Amino acid sequence: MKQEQVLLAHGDGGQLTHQLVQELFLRYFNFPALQALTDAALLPPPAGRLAVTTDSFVVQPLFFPGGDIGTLAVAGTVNDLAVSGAKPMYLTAGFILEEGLLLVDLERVVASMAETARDAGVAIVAGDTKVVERGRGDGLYINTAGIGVVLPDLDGEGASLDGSRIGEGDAVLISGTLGDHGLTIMAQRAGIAFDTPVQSDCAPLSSLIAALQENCLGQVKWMRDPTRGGVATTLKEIAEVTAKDIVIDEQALPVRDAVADGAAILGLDPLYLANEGKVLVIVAPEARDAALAALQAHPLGREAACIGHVSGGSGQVYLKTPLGGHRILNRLMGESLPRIC
Amino acid sequence: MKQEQVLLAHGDGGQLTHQLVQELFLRYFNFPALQALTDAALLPPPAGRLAVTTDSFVVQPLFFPGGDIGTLAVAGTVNDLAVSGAKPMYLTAGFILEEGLLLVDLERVVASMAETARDAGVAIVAGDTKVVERGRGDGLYINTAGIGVVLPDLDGEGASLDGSRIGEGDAVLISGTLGDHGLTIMAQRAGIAFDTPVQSDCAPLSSLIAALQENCLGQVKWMRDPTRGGVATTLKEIAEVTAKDIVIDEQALPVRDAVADGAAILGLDPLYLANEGKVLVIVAPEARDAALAALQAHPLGREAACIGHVSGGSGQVYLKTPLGGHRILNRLMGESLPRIC
Amino acid sequence: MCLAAPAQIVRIEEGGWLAEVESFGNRRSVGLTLVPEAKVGDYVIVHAGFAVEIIDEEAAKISLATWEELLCSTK
Amino acid sequence: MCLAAPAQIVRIEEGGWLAEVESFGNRRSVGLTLVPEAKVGDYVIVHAGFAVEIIDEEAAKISLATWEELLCSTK
Amino acid sequence: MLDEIIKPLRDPVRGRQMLAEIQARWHTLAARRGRPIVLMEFCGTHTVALARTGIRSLLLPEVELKSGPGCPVCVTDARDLDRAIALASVPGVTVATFGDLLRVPGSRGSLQEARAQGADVQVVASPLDALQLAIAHRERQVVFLAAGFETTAPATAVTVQAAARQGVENFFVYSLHKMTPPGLRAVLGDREIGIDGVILPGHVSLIVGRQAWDFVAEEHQLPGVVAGFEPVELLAALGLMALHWDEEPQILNAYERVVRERGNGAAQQALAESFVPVDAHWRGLGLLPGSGLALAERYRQWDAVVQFADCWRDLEPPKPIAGCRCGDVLRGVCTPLDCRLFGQGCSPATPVGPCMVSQEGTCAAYARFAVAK
Amino acid sequence: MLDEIIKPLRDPVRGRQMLAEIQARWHTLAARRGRPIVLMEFCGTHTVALARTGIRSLLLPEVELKSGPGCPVCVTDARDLDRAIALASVPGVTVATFGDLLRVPGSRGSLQEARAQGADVQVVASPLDALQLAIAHRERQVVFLAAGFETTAPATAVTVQAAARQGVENFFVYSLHKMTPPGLRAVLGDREIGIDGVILPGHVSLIVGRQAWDFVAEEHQLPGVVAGFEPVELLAALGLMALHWDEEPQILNAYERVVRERGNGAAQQALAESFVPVDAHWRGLGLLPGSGLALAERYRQWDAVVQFADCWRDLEPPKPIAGCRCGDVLRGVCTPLDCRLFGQGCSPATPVGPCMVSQEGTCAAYARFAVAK
Ligand code: SF4
Ligand code: SF4
Ligand SMILES: [Mg+2]
Ligand SMILES: [Mg+2]
Ligand SMILES: [Mg+2]
Ligand SMILES: [Mg+2]
Ligand SMILES: [Mg+2]
Ligand SMILES: [Mg+2]
Ligand SMILES: [Mg+2]
Ligand SMILES: [Mg+2]
Ligand SMILES: [Mg+2]
Ligand SMILES: [Mg+2]
Repeated sequence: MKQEQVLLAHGDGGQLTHQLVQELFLRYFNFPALQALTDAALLPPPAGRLAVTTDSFVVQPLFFPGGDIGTLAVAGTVNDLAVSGAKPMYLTAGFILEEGLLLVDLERVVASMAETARDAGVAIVAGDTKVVERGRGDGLYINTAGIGVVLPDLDGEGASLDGSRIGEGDAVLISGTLGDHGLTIMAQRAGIAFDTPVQSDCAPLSSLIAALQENCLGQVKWMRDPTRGGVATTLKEIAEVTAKDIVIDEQALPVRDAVADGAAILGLDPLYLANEGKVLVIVAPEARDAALAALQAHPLGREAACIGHVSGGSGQVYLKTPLGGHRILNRLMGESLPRIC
Repeated sequence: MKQEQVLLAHGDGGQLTHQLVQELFLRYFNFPALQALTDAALLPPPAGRLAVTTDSFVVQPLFFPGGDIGTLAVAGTVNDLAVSGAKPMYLTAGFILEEGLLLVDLERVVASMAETARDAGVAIVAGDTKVVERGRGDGLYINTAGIGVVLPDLDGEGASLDGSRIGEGDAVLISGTLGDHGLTIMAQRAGIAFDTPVQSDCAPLSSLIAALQENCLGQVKWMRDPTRGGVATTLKEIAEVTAKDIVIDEQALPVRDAVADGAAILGLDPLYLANEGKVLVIVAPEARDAALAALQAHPLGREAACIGHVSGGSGQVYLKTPLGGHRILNRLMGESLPRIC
Repeated sequence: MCLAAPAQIVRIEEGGWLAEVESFGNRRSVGLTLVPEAKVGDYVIVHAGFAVEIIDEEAAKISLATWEELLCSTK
Repeated sequence: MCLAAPAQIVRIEEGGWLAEVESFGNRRSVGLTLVPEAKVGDYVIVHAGFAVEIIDEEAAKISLATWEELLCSTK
Repeated sequence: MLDEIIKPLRDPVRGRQMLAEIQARWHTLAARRGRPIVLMEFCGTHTVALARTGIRSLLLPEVELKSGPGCPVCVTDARDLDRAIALASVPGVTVATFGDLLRVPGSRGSLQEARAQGADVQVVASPLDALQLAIAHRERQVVFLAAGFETTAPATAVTVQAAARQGVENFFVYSLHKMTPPGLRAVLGDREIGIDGVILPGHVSLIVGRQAWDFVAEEHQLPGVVAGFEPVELLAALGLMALHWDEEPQILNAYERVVRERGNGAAQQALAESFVPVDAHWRGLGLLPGSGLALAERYRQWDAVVQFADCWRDLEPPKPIAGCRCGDVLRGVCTPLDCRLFGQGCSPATPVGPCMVSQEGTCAAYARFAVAK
Repeated sequence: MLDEIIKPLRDPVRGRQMLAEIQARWHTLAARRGRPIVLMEFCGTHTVALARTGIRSLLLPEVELKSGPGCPVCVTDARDLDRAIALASVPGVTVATFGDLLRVPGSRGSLQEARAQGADVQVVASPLDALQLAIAHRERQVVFLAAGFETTAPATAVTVQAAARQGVENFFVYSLHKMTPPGLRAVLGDREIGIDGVILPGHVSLIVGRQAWDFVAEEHQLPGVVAGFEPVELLAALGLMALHWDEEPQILNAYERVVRERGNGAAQQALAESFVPVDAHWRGLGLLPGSGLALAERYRQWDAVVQFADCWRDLEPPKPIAGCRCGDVLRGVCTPLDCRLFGQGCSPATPVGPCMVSQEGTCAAYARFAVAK
């Protein structure tokens, strides 16, 4: 491409759009139905119920230790499908480019998406590119929508993952450490930046979750990836849905020292920091050990831990402090701003 | 909602996000799988091949005569499915809100989406909301991804719509006037605004296309909605794909006087203006009259016309001028900027 | 080199500096300083936001007739 | 009311105004003006981008011992 | 109704009748001459209209229509664009200009690319809109980059007068305005080109008057015709020229509905009050004496060329664009097809030279309305 | 290794041992007194830490911990916020401040809402970052909105000195800095509240020194303890206070690893050079003599309060927030649970009063770390 930067004309549907699609996107995304450039991709009839999800990605900076917006855009949507019990199959990708974005940066992101999609075993089957004026975007926003299939063998009687099967005594597991992604991103922000050894955990969890489901057939009652709002917000939501309480043991929470320290520097709480490669799992008590073992046996689940349990109640999440006190965890309230006082 | 404006905190996944979803989105989008607020919507196994598409909508202004960004976001994706021969079934909706957007404006858009989806017979099954800082968005961007099903009765042997069946002599039809949407939008732009009686044509075409397909079973060879880049760019693309020429008769092009005049004011060409409620159709010559009649019998196709035909060649689009000259139509080149000289 | 479009004056603002013009339903406000003699109902040529000349309807008719006379004779 | 976190000085910039500090792998640059006597290796309390005091390691040990002595007696 | 004026001028039946007559007449004339007759349309809008209607191709091979330097965007000097870009990149400064100018390459990119890098560039449709922008954003310095020939310059003239009357202190004009008679004179004076007649710009003429072109007939012994832009008007102009071909060279008016003998007096007066003629650089033609319009001394306070001179003090002089034959194209010495970059690296989407940028640029018109073989 | 200093202070085994001992001691003391003992923690960070660790609930009912006005964000006057918002809304002005301040309601919205309406508000983690912002954006006026007690004010003091040394002319400070001893004096002087002892702010104390609090014992006859923030340190402070309960009131130091008898001399000197004490409005407490820090005359050029006074000349005085009992909460007269808006319209996501805004605000701490029944 002759241009080094994205121009508004790259989004007008004309010659430059055509070039961008041909010379960049199709070079990395090589699914036949996409290459056909029809208005919609035509795909074979799926073999089970569909799972459908969407997320937009507006992360800043675009590139961060451990990944970039492209990794995130693929992993995030793959994970939403996987935690719903589906095998992720197809993604769509909608790009909103800001005039002035460097084409080399766009290429890096597209390459990440292609690689992450390959890792996750999904195909990018449809796409779209828009360009907005400088000052009306932030380099690059990506929307992905995902389609998965709930394979019949994961979809047996009573295998619903919507939380309706959660009961008292069920164990709450997390597949690894808290807050790595959120802390990584916060540490990069202009005005508050510091160097940290922490890396984003962003990764597609489809194989981890498949391994878990295989080992605990029908015993996984609920899964969710604790992204925005963190573990606390995610737990609060399921507690409300079930109208049961969840009791978390603060000492059992896996948190890296550097994350805890970085959060203290910023005045934030790792329980509310975003994760992009972790899954919260609720399993029957008798499946707890098998589930934990299955998670820990997978490269993405080595630091998995049982962090609490479900008890009777009214939709509260309690955190048991090391001193034996309890406090209530609510949803994240208000934008996470770094604080000094 | 207490707040009148979108704050960054509406996008942090915490309490305000929760309120926005509960008190606004779920009020208008009432598909059960969406209301469940799981990570992915679970949908029954479809009865045919899947059609999948995505588009992002970044139109300014958000509200314009004839519709708004919400109408567009639903109609645009529905139309991409319909022109692919699919029955549109499900949409996902990803919102990127700019801090400061008025919540009443958001509500108007969401209401339009709900209404347009109802008209088009599709369900919004999954959604996402992000908020970006002021100056990093433009009020509201919407991505929709669409899933349709190619019903077996539309999907018989040889019914492929990818252009491979196009042959010499085939007729090129358009379902109505050119450029209404593009001119409407351009006429609203700051710096060049003028009052025009023209309205956007944005509308979901699923029922028009279904009527066409019923009346011309298997004879429709190709369809596309000539959006960005307009009729000229869309025709150039299919001409290249087929490596045949397309000859358009300038006098046959339906263009409203006010659109022609408005385009002249701005120094633009209606052939390159966007349409959001029109379909270009290529049919076998023997089906031309039936197709035209089917289009004209539908409220959205009253001004349908046969505008040209396919001939042997090498992928060019020729426009026959009223004086009998020919000129070549290429893709839109470079951003459409209003000109004075 | 100068795109210009015809329109009809439908209203002249107080002061006479600005006018509203109409063409095929499209309406816009244009500067009138360069055609101070223009009045409501006149057709004008508009360029860069200003009316730059009044169309002489009579001349238009005569031209057309002349051209038909001189240049459509082979028919 | 004043969030502050401990860190160790790993480098002092020429001029002595700024230092790089480290805590559990996190590194940042802080102002050193308020603790002019600080040296590399010292632990400091950081607030609002400045080291505001040096941690007295000896005092920390003594305090801890005292508290155990005085307040863990019921065990 | 406008319809009554405009529709007959677009009537395809009348048009095809005239075309047949005109083709026949030129056929005879060219045959008599033993070679094609070469006419130059000075005006870029004519270039576009002749291509868009197919007239250019329908007259071949008897009449070859060459394009002149009549696109104000194309003749804008790279140095001026470099300055405009420098200006737009200054924090607090907004450059407002017509859409046409955004894609014209200076020697270090275009305003469009500068905007992509963060410069504040706004598109307006009228100098009045630029003035409004300044009034609405008193905290910014709004510079109207004023390109255009005599048709456009009066609008700028009146706008700067309004700014002065209203005391708008954050509005400035960078005048790139040029006058066409000196431009045409420069082309006609060039020995390299051989043309037989000139199609004169319709909208410039309604300002300067038909008589402004008499020098073409008198000094250069070439026939000329002032033409409108509707298909029938274009054909009429070509037809009238053919009808009078054997007479003493004269300047005909085939656009009498708007072009008067002496043009628009009010507009000429506005120009005289706001501007003074200066020597100006035309891309491809060089420095043409008295061909530019600079703001008059009394508007010095609004003159960006004076007030922002610091911004480009350190700019290096522009370098010529390698391989681009715009200069020759503008002088009618060659057609875009003679440039080896045409279609090979230089296209409307990725223009190399200014003639490819404006839709009215000769190269762009050739590329967009490529004549069917 | 930091570990060796920090980890023992978080050791749950040691913590639970100490807790048992301390609970027993306070149980005895409260029983002897025949009513719960009321201690006030002045410092908002203590409020949060006592809630987060569960200590507040684990000491009940024998010890009631009341929160004092020790959150600099909460005590920021609505008038100052209205001014900051006016300032941030001026084109060309950037207000840089700590994240905490963004959500504090003035009388017409918060900085966060102003930002949503287009005001330029930037979050920084240090006054030095605000200075850097000014240096990087010479075309803007960068105003650092400086909130904080004695812990924070020295950072501002040193930064304004650096701005002066480097001649940064587009950097300004709007000082909201306040001094805590006058704040505590005002609370203790109020007859409405009955408290038995004070937990003194650890990080303020490392600047002002332990002895700065002797007036609490001497003038108010109340025992006090300077406490750190780690669980074991908090317990130690409570334990030491209990141990010395029967002695003559005195100010203990349970944060000796950083708090010296006379505090940080360099920091005190920086304060003395950059600031002068002035009377200041504290939200809820009113005008407290000598409790604020204004920039010294020699830094007038960098003083936003002086240089931008025009921006708020026409601001109406703030109206009290209907129903909000922050004033009473800040003085320890009531707890958030006594406010009828608490949890009913006033929540951390939609704060009504300033005490709900900062995570260290008493109402926010109550809402966030709601004690399990
Ligand atoms: S084709 Fe391009 S490079 Fe060649 S003369 Fe035209 S503008 Fe210049
Ligand atoms: S709960 Fe809200 S309204 Fe009540 S005192 Fe606290 S901040 Fe004010
Ligand atoms: Mg999702
Ligand atoms: Mg997600
Ligand atoms: Mg999720
Ligand atoms: Mg698209
Ligand atoms: Mg940006
Ligand atoms: Mg699409
Ligand atoms: Mg589309
Ligand atoms: Mg389409
Ligand atoms: Mg989401
Ligand atoms: Mg915006």
